[in-house]
Amino acid sequence: MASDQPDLAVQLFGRTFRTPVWAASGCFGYGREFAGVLDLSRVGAICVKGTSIEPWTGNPGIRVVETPGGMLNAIGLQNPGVDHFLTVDWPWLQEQGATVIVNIVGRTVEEYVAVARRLEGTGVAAVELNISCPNVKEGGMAFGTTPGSAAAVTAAVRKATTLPLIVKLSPNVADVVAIARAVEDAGADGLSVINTLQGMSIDIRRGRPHLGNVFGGLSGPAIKPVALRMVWQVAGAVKVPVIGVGGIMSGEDAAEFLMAGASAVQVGTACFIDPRAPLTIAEELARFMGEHGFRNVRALVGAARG
Amino acid sequence: MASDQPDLAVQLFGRTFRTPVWAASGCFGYGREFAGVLDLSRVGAICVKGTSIEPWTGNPGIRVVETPGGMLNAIGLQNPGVDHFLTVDWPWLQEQGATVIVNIVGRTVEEYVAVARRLEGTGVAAVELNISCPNVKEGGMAFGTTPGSAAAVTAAVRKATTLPLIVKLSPNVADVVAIARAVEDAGADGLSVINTLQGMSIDIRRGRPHLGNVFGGLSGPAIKPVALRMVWQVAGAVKVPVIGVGGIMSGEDAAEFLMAGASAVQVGTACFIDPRAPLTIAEELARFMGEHGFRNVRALVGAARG
Amino acid sequence: MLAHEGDGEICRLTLHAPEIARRAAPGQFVQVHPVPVALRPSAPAIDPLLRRPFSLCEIRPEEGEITLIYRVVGRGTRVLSSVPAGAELDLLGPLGRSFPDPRAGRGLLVLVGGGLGIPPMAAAARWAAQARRDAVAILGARTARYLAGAREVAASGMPVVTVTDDGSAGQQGIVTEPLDRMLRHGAAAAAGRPGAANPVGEVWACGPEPMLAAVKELCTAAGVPCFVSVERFMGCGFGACLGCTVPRAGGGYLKTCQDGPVFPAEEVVLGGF
Amino acid sequence: MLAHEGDGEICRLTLHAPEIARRAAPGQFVQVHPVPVALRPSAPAIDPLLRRPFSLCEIRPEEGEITLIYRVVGRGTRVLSSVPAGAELDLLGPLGRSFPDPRAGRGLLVLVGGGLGIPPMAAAARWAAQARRDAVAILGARTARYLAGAREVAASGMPVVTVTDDGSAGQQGIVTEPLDRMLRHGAAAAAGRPGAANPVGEVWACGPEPMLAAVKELCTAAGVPCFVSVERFMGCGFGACLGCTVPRAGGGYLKTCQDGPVFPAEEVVLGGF
Ligand SMILES: Cc1cc2nc3c(=O)[nH]c(=O)nc-3n(C[C@H](O)[C@H](O)[C@H](O)COP(=O)(O)OP(=O)(O)OC[C@H]3O[C@@H](n4cnc5c(N)ncnc54)[C@H](O)[C@@H]3O)c2cc1C
Ligand SMILES: Cc1cc2nc3c(=O)[nH]c(=O)nc-3n(C[C@H](O)[C@H](O)[C@H](O)COP(=O)(O)OP(=O)(O)OC[C@H]3O[C@@H](n4cnc5c(N)ncnc54)[C@H](O)[C@@H]3O)c2cc1C
Ligand SMILES: Cc1cc2nc3c(=O)[nH]c(=O)nc-3n(C[C@H](O)[C@H](O)[C@H](O)COP(=O)(O)O)c2cc1C
Ligand SMILES: Cc1cc2nc3c(=O)[nH]c(=O)nc-3n(C[C@H](O)[C@H](O)[C@H](O)COP(=O)(O)O)c2cc1C
Ligand code: FES
Ligand code: FES
Repeated sequence: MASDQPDLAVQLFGRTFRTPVWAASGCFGYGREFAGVLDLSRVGAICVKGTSIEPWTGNPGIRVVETPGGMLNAIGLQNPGVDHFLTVDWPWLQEQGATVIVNIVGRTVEEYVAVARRLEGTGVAAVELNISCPNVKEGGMAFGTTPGSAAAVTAAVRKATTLPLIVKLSPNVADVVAIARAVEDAGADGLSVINTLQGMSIDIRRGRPHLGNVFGGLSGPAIKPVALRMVWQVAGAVKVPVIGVGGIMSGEDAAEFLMAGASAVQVGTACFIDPRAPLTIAEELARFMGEHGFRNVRALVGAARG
Repeated sequence: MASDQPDLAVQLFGRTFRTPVWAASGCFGYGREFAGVLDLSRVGAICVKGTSIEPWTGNPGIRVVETPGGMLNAIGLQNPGVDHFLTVDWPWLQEQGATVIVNIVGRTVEEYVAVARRLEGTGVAAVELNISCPNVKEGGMAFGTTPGSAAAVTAAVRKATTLPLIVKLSPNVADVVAIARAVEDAGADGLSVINTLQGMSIDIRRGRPHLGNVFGGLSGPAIKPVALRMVWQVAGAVKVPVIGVGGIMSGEDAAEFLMAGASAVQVGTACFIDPRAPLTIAEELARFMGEHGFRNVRALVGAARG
Repeated sequence: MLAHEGDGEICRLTLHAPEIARRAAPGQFVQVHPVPVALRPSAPAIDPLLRRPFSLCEIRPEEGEITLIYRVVGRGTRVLSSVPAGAELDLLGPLGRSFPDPRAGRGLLVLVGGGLGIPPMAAAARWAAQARRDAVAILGARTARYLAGAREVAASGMPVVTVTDDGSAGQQGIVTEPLDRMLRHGAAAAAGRPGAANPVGEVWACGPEPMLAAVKELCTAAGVPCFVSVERFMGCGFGACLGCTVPRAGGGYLKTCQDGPVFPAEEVVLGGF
Repeated sequence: MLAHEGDGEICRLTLHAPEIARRAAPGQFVQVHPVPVALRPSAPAIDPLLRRPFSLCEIRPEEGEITLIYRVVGRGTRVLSSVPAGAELDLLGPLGRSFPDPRAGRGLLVLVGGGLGIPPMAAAARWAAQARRDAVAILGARTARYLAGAREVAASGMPVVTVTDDGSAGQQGIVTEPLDRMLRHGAAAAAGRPGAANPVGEVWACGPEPMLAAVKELCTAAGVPCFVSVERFMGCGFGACLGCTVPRAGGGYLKTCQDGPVFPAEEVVLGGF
């Protein structure tokens, strides 16, 4: 049934990405652990681990635990800081020919802005704003849970960078569309949908929460229906491209997100099970497209919105 | 390891429930389909299908679809109406010796109130307010997504009934605690946490959403971490008992919810796979309690909160 | 489970299930969890989560056995196909309404089975044969490969007309063509009356919904009673979830698992699945 | 997979994995997905979702084989235990840091294995024996039943001291008791020097974290170098998720899967798991 090899390339933010299947932030480190099993330049894009202005140590205690069809993590955004990234990882990633998106985190608007400034002029493909971080100034709620705070951090970073600006939305909200619109109005060039759902798990034998942090972020196939619903809602409400994330394990899952209106997808948890996941899934997607007569990704995007 | 048989009875709302494992609304019909495989009087409580003032026909098209570790449903609250319940199902359920909680639904506050009024004096164990229904007057958002609308419907029903009033919270919110508190202040005697997460799924071969209604409610093990997190949060914030619901498939799952602070649990999707689930899970819970030295349910409730 | 054979796509599963075999009637189905009992000691397996519905293809109350024929189409059937012979499976059933008692109907009974709609026709054929009801079967599929269950239908002794989309077995064509001819002219050479054109008195059909809709239309036009067996995604299979509804002629919904899967064609609106 | 045997609780899995067998060193581990490859044709299985880490118990580069010994404790190990011999499994490895080269250390090497910490000591013991390093093993478990891997340790030829909590095998007691004696008085009858009290030069330990902490304390007090193999829940097993951290002495975290699982005891803060 296969026809000629479909074209996986996607044009976004004025640049061509080799495939619409990208590595999700926090699930691909800075690429080093994967270089032995795949050619990093063949991955559509690599969203590196959430990176802050100073190094963050991360959370104590147990940090990951499996749940039915998913996993919880409470890493606490451990990362070596943007300067380490720029001096150590980025030169290496450039040597590998990788397309890199830097996921940035901060406790205050100023910290986000500071990281974005450091990335200016480096040649990274885009900045991805992770607005699920605790907002220190506004009392610990995440920036991503109200349209106002989400727009504020987006607008501030928008002013600080000429790089394409992607904002990654939190699913832990009642109205994701309101936040998407606010962030688009504040200058986002694209939206990643979704980050992890907040969850927890209890170790009944010890009679206490599994995670040192009590709560963690739920990822993996379990959350796919929620992610897909939010992608569908957001893609119908904004003009900027949407990047689908959440539970993608196969080319067929990726096709679901593209058909729902995503212009590209990211795979996170899948990379832990199959470190070649971004390539495997792209190959499976190409096979699906070939078998169903989709010659390029554009034909697939939004195909189920009919 | 087993010690003497632990006591599963729980006292709530001034009444004794035989076990803390109840059947969740919409997953046990009005009990009839289960009478052949279990003794309904042995189920802790049966929350019957969401019941409205007039019969509702429900949604067209495909209504259920499986997702990883879960299922989506878009039944559309099909039900024969409260009068049918009172004349046909309730007398029969009383004959079976069942403890019955009536889940009530409405499109307006007045409809909820009308159903609650009809149940007054019938002897049902409690009313469970399903506030995830589309709010017709406030423009289609669910009552359960803002503290104000949730409190308003709760207060109105509170005035209309002397029955114990349980309010079932929607998980599709940023701050479940704010809603829980608002509903408690408005007079709820207990809270069921949670209803389904909104999700969707796409049939990539046909290139369109699986469900006739596009969106559906996600239930099953996939949502357990989210449900458990919300139970933990709500149980820490309110004084009224919390009833945990979401993804419970085994006695160990039930123990997680009780340890998180729930006073009882409901099992939904599990009943589709094992129609004896409320009893099986209660037996498994008793075994776990026996093996770990919990002599009664009270000892287990909140045990992981340290 | 006694035996399990398959080519990776079409599988045949024979189960020791005396209770079900004793109580079941053709057209009814069972809900099978694809993960063997041995792997579900306390917590149920979640991959897949729900049970999968399969029609009874053969019912042998004497041996206490039933046979299912299924096609591997997704995760559930793939997991099921990997279960070794001898493993114990967890079944609910028999579920739903069967075809009507063949002794009750009149005239020539035509069984129409398309693709995976053929297996339940095997049980129906045996029932009709035991009831000495005059009957003939029309079985169709995309290619010969998908005529699984046709052998079992033929074993009942009734005449079988076979059609395939590509002509790889029987005549090339679709099941409605021979059905249309029979409805117009009667069936030649039906059981026991060689030569005579036997007018059709009743039709039972199982297969893809567009096929059922076409069969219904032909029967309605011919004024012949028709029973169709429909498929729906199922949450429970026993009437509790309201997930498997089919629109009722005249408004509202019927449950496929409890009011069906076999319906008098005039009671349901077809074409929705 | 070549062979799989078990009593439903303790299982022994021998795999044909030439690449891993060639490259692996004792103390390293593999990440196994419990669902056989045949059931994961395109979409990965989700029950369980993640791989499970197991230490290499035997490494036979010549035969291209490795052996794992594991205990059925939850869903993943239960699913794994049901995989028939002959099925193909999906492995990542060898992963992590091994014990140090036994040729590099000095003095008597004491291997301490507790419970499921014994299996990796089998590979370690063979390594020490091949390096002709003077060594002795102390193996402990709750009861005789949980001494799985002890036979393989003994097969290396080194002296083995066995202890169980209930005395059902060896002396009654816990591993730190004989270790304490050896650290104080040297080990009698270690390889090749019957009669002489041989002072302990190095300790390798694997087992529950409280045991590791106790071993570390004894070694620190005695001024003897100690290497501990720790366990953590793992997201990936190869350094990408930062899920398996153990607190670093002096602040910050180390990754168990990449910086460990074997650490010089002084580098990590034990007692957290
Ligand atoms: C009453 C009845 C009798 C049936 N009898 C047979 C039979 O004898 N032989 C046979 O091969 N198939 C039969 N089917 C179809 C069979 O149930 C599906 O092929 C099977 O459930 C697919 O499961 P899966 O996990 O492999 O596919 P997936 O597509 O991965 O399944 C996903 C979900 O969709 C549901 N689903 C998918 N296809 C169907 C379908 N056609 N009908 C209902 N639900 C579906 C599954 O049950 C599951 O919940 C019957 C269906 C019904 C309703
Ligand atoms: C480096 C390393 C080597 C190991 N070697 C062995 C060995 O040789 N033999 C053996 O029997 N066991 C070993 N273990 C422990 C083994 O990985 C767990 O027993 C197993 O993962 C349990 O999986 P489960 O699904 O059956 O249990 P569940 O408790 O259902 O697992 C739930 C989750 O917790 C994790 N988990 C549970 N217990 C442990 C544990 N002790 N360590 C790490 N993660 C855990 C699982 O991987 C899974 O992600 C090792 C662990 C590590 C980290
Ligand atoms: C261990 C882990 C660490 C993560 N770290 C980050 C992060 O640093 N920044 C971020 O934006 N998202 C982070 N995420 C979220 C993922 O990028 C992704 O949005 C989420 O896991 C859902 O996708 P998945 O189901 O494919 O994993 C992390 C996820 C996991 C599992
Ligand atoms: C098919 C179906 C129908 C449901 N109908 C109702 C309903 O009428 N009223 C209600 O409050 N909840 C309803 N629910 C939600 C369940 O009661 C429960 O909150 C949810 O399914 C999560 O629990 P579970 O994972 O155990 O199924 C329904 C769920 C399902 C799957
Ligand atoms: S499948 Fe649940 S009512 Fe029919
Ligand atoms: S398990 Fe992922 S970093 Fe160690």
